[in-house]
Amino acid sequence: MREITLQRFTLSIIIAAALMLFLPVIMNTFVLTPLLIYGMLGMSLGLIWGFGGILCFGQAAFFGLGAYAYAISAINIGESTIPMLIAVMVPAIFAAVLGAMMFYGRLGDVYLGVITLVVTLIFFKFMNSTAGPDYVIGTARLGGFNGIPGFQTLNIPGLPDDYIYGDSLYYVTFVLLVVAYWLVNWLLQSPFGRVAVAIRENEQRVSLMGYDIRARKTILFAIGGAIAGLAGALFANWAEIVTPGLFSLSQTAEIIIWCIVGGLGTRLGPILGAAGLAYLKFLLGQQAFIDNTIIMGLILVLFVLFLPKGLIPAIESVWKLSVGKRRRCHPSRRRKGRAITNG
Amino acid sequence: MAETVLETSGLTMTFGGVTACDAVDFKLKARELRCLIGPNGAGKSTFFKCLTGLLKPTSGAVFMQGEETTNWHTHEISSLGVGIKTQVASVLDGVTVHENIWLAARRFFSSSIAETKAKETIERLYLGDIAKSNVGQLAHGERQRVELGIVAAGDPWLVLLDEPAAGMTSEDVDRMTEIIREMTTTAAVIIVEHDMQFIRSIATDVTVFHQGGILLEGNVEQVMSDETVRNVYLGKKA
Amino acid sequence: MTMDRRQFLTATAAIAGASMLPFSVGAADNIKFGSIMDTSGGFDAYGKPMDMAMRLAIDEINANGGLNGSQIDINAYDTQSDMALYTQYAQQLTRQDEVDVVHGGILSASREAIRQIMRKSKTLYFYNVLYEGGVCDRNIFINGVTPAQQVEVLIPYAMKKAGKKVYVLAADYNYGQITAKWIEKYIADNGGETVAVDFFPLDVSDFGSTIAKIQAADPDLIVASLVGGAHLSFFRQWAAAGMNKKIPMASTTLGVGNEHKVLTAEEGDGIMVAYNYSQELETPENIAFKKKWADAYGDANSIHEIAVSHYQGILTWAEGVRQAGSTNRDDVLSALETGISITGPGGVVTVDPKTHHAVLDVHIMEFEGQKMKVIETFTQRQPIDTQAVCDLAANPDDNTQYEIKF
Amino acid sequence: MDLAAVIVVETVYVIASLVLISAGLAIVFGMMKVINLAHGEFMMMGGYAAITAVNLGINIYVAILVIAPLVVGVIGLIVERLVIRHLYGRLVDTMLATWGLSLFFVGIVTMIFGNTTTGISTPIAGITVGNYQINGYNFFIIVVTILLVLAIYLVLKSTRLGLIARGTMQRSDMASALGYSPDRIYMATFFVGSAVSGLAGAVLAPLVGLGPSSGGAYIAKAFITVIAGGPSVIAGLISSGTVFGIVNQFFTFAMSPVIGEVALLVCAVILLRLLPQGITARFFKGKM
Repeated sequence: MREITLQRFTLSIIIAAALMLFLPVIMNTFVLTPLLIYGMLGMSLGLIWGFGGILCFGQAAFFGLGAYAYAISAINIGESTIPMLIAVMVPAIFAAVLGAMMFYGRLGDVYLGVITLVVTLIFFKFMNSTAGPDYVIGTARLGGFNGIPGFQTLNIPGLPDDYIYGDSLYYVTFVLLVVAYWLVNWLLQSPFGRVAVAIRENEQRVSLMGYDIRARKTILFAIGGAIAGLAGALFANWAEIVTPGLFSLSQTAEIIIWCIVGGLGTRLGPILGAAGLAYLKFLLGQQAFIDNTIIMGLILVLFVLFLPKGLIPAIESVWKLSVGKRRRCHPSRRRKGRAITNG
Repeated sequence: MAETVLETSGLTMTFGGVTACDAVDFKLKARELRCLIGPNGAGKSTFFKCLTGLLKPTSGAVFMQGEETTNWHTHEISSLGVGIKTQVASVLDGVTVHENIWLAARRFFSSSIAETKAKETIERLYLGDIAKSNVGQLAHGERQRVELGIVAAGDPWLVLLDEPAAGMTSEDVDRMTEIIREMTTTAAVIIVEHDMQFIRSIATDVTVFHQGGILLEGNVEQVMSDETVRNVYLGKKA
Repeated sequence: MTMDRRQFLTATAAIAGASMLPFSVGAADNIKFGSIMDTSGGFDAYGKPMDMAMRLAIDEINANGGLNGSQIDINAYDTQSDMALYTQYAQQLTRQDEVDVVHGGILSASREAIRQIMRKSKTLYFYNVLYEGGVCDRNIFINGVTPAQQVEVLIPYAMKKAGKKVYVLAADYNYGQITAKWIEKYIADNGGETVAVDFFPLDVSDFGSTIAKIQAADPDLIVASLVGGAHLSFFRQWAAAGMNKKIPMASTTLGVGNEHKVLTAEEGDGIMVAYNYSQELETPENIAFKKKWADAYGDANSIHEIAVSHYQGILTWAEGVRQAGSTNRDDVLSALETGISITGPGGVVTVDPKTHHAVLDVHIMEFEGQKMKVIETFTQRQPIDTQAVCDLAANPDDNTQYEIKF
Repeated sequence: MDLAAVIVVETVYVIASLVLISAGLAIVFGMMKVINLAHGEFMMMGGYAAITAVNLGINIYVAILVIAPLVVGVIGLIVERLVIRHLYGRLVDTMLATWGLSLFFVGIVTMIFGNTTTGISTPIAGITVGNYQINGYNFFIIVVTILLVLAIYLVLKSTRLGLIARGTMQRSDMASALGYSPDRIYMATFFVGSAVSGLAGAVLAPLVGLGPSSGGAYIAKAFITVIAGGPSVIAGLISSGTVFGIVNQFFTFAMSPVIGEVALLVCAVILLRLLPQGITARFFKGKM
């Protein structure tokens, strides 16, 4: 068992490294970096929704919070290492508090959706109304609608003048995404992750087994918040400006669409869904023929109707079907394919 | 031997104006097997839910191994080593039988011991053939057995079963009877059940609920022949 | 959506160019002109006419033989009112398309995002929108009206007409906050009193309680620096309460996106504004411009203040390239810093070498029958707000947006 | 004193408009357990329908009270047939699909009407209260809302459709038990709900500038009002509308419109935390 994991680990590292070096050949890194960041953001919702069964309409809140936490602390501190940590901690703590409030209050699905949505709206409205000079944290003006530009961007730890930007930001983002992906993978294989999936399947049963689902959901929610926060901090570094738009409803909607399209309950689905759709949006912006929102809307409706499980599971089953046909002569091997279904 | 593991005193549950459970005093000894019977609406299911923490009683108290657990959450009660099976099979549909049982065992044991426990339980419950199947694809009887496996995997000292035999084939019921018998070697068992045949085959002692309270307790044959019980229970049913 | 065939072809060509080929191949010696603008999403009421003005200007230059003998190719991107795309396309323009100049950005937030990228990559940048003033950066040229140019003439005029007690309403972001300060300053300078200043985030659309509050304060004049579609409902609700007959109003923003054509004459009449451009200007340049616009797009109705500002910005840049004799950034910069002038539909526009802002004409106007009637013209007004804080001749490396303190 | 009267009118108006913008969503949610996240866009299209009709020379009241509800009702019908009916019983999926529809409608309307703010003037003159002028149209909105609530009440209480609908609210299999096709009932309900959304959008159109993305401003508020109201359509709407309206207006007058909005949202979070099933699950139980 362990050997297989090690093998898979090595293999995926090689694939990731090859991708990391190959992608810049076909696309510019400044296009790739945000796709990776969105991939990470999609993954964070994919974790808590796809595996934890928590439908959060407020993932944008953690993303925005991470970006703002980074920008504000970077202005105050200067060197980027501690701000990066703060940008992960703040959304994680906030998610833990919010999650505790919701899960210990035993709120149902829809109500969870409402509260997370409302919290996102509160951030959006609040941040939008902070243009006045009174809204200052340390030396950082919150800036309202215009957001915060001109903060210290990512630097090599300890060397505030050696910026990591452009191509190097791409590589750093790629590595962080791979690391985050493996952490999520590891988490899902750990007893904690298996219990989380069990909670998604049947809360009452898990509670009858003796697990405290409230605490576990809260922790999972906080982990999702932390990953979204990291994505937010990277986004702040890439865009070099943070604005309240990060908290907007459309941002939240997009994250959900990524997950649906990519495939809920899969590990790669939300990442690929995010990167793919963000790239599509980028391409659509270079034409003026059809409004981008029509396409996004149609994609969401059509997927919910016809491919509710998303692309990755669909591709997987098509692939399995074709492989299954070829392997029909070796019936003994057919069992193998399905062990993945719960992962 | 005579140690009391479960006790309620004055356990009362009211919904709006209706008293579903009326000052129930109940005792259960270690490794005892007891069936709760009674007509529909007699309060046995409400009583069961109060024991498991699925409902919070209006007044009265529940003690388990001497500890008061009255307003505890379900997970806190089961963490004491109480195995619970609800009326409708409550299993994890999207994952395998093995995963279901492993998760139940993992609550009480480390990962590797849980693995052994899960294997043992799967053997014990004849689930070996379907251990790798997703529970969602299984037949009703199999699902009931999986849930029993979940209950058994944690080596409980108290097992609470709500209608375990409902909707099962006679073959399944026989298997179930055997499994529950085996459980009583280590645990006290409470079964809420309608199926008289099943009760006769398994129980020695029964408690009859009527109108929210306990009508009678005693040996199964003795209770069955009791005039009052026949009137309230069997009479009504006919 | 209205789009003529040519626009469609350029658009499809742009997709083809950007998506099929990772690295664009244009004619080697053509000048590359980068445009970055919200032509869809929440701010496209501003962005679409600006895009039309840009294409008009470039077509005109190309038709007249181009600049220094080279034709101009447009690389245009629609940012869909999405901040992320500003950064993305700005980088695309500088790194992949390697354009010679970038014109664009509408909201201040988008300008700040673009500006830093242009500065790092040493790509000349023009921002051609009425804004709050104070940007000091040698790489950027700003062609829009600033508060001092506008508010300094508007406030005394309105106060003379209405009275000394003024209630100020402003959009709650940079522009509104800073402009409100200028308004307060000029109210005080003209011996008036500011009763209250209220700020509204851009999505507030219900002003019932505000209208009640205003009445409780009983001012002589309202000055509104409200921005965008949601805020337009203030003027409707104000008129619906019958207040437009009771308290006169001036605005620093209304009409910039042709709002006077959205409001009815009933609702809009009498509102006082001050801008560089009105469709009603009777100059030969404006008459010719309106005709060109109508020839290209059917009618001239969509022309507005910042579309003209954008047009004039492009003419200014073109003049700079002509005088420099090349598109080299430093050469064009030096040429522009000689203080060159062009004459556009809104009159003479001169580059102020010290601030890279524009010296231009400002007209006091009043809404009348969905038109902006010119009342009084102030010629060649200096951007004194920015001049007070910014001197690029002395500090060429400055890179700040100053918030002007009094 | 005059100011107090003005504040009272403004508060009643805010409550009325909250009820108005939430009614269509509440009908659909209450009867069908479907949350229509395209509700805001239905309102927006109601506004456009009314404005287009007025520009074509139709009387403004006819446009608002008849044409807009009909147009949006028909759009709702199409949406129900094409999308929603495939998703009954899948609450989250309907939310996602209608969210997609909302984006789609924004895009379509942008393509047809352009992304500019349009509007029509209010047909009612201002009203003088002491030294104050009040927007006369506010009274129109209050009256329309009261009539709408009464109409919903009467339909539920005394018509056959209402009886079935009430039954369906309690138990989803009731309609079929009574011998009616639930499919038909759902279709009719969605039509009515959409028409009410269209009406709300049209009624508000003269007051606020209307653009393709105007719907977004309503959906969150309507969503919160309906969920906080809980299972009963009328009692829920009125109770949560009143709570939110008063909170919103209090903070708006005391501080600023932003604080008013934020206070409303914070209040919603607290309310849902305390009464997770909505106000009417705890109080006014069993009412309509």
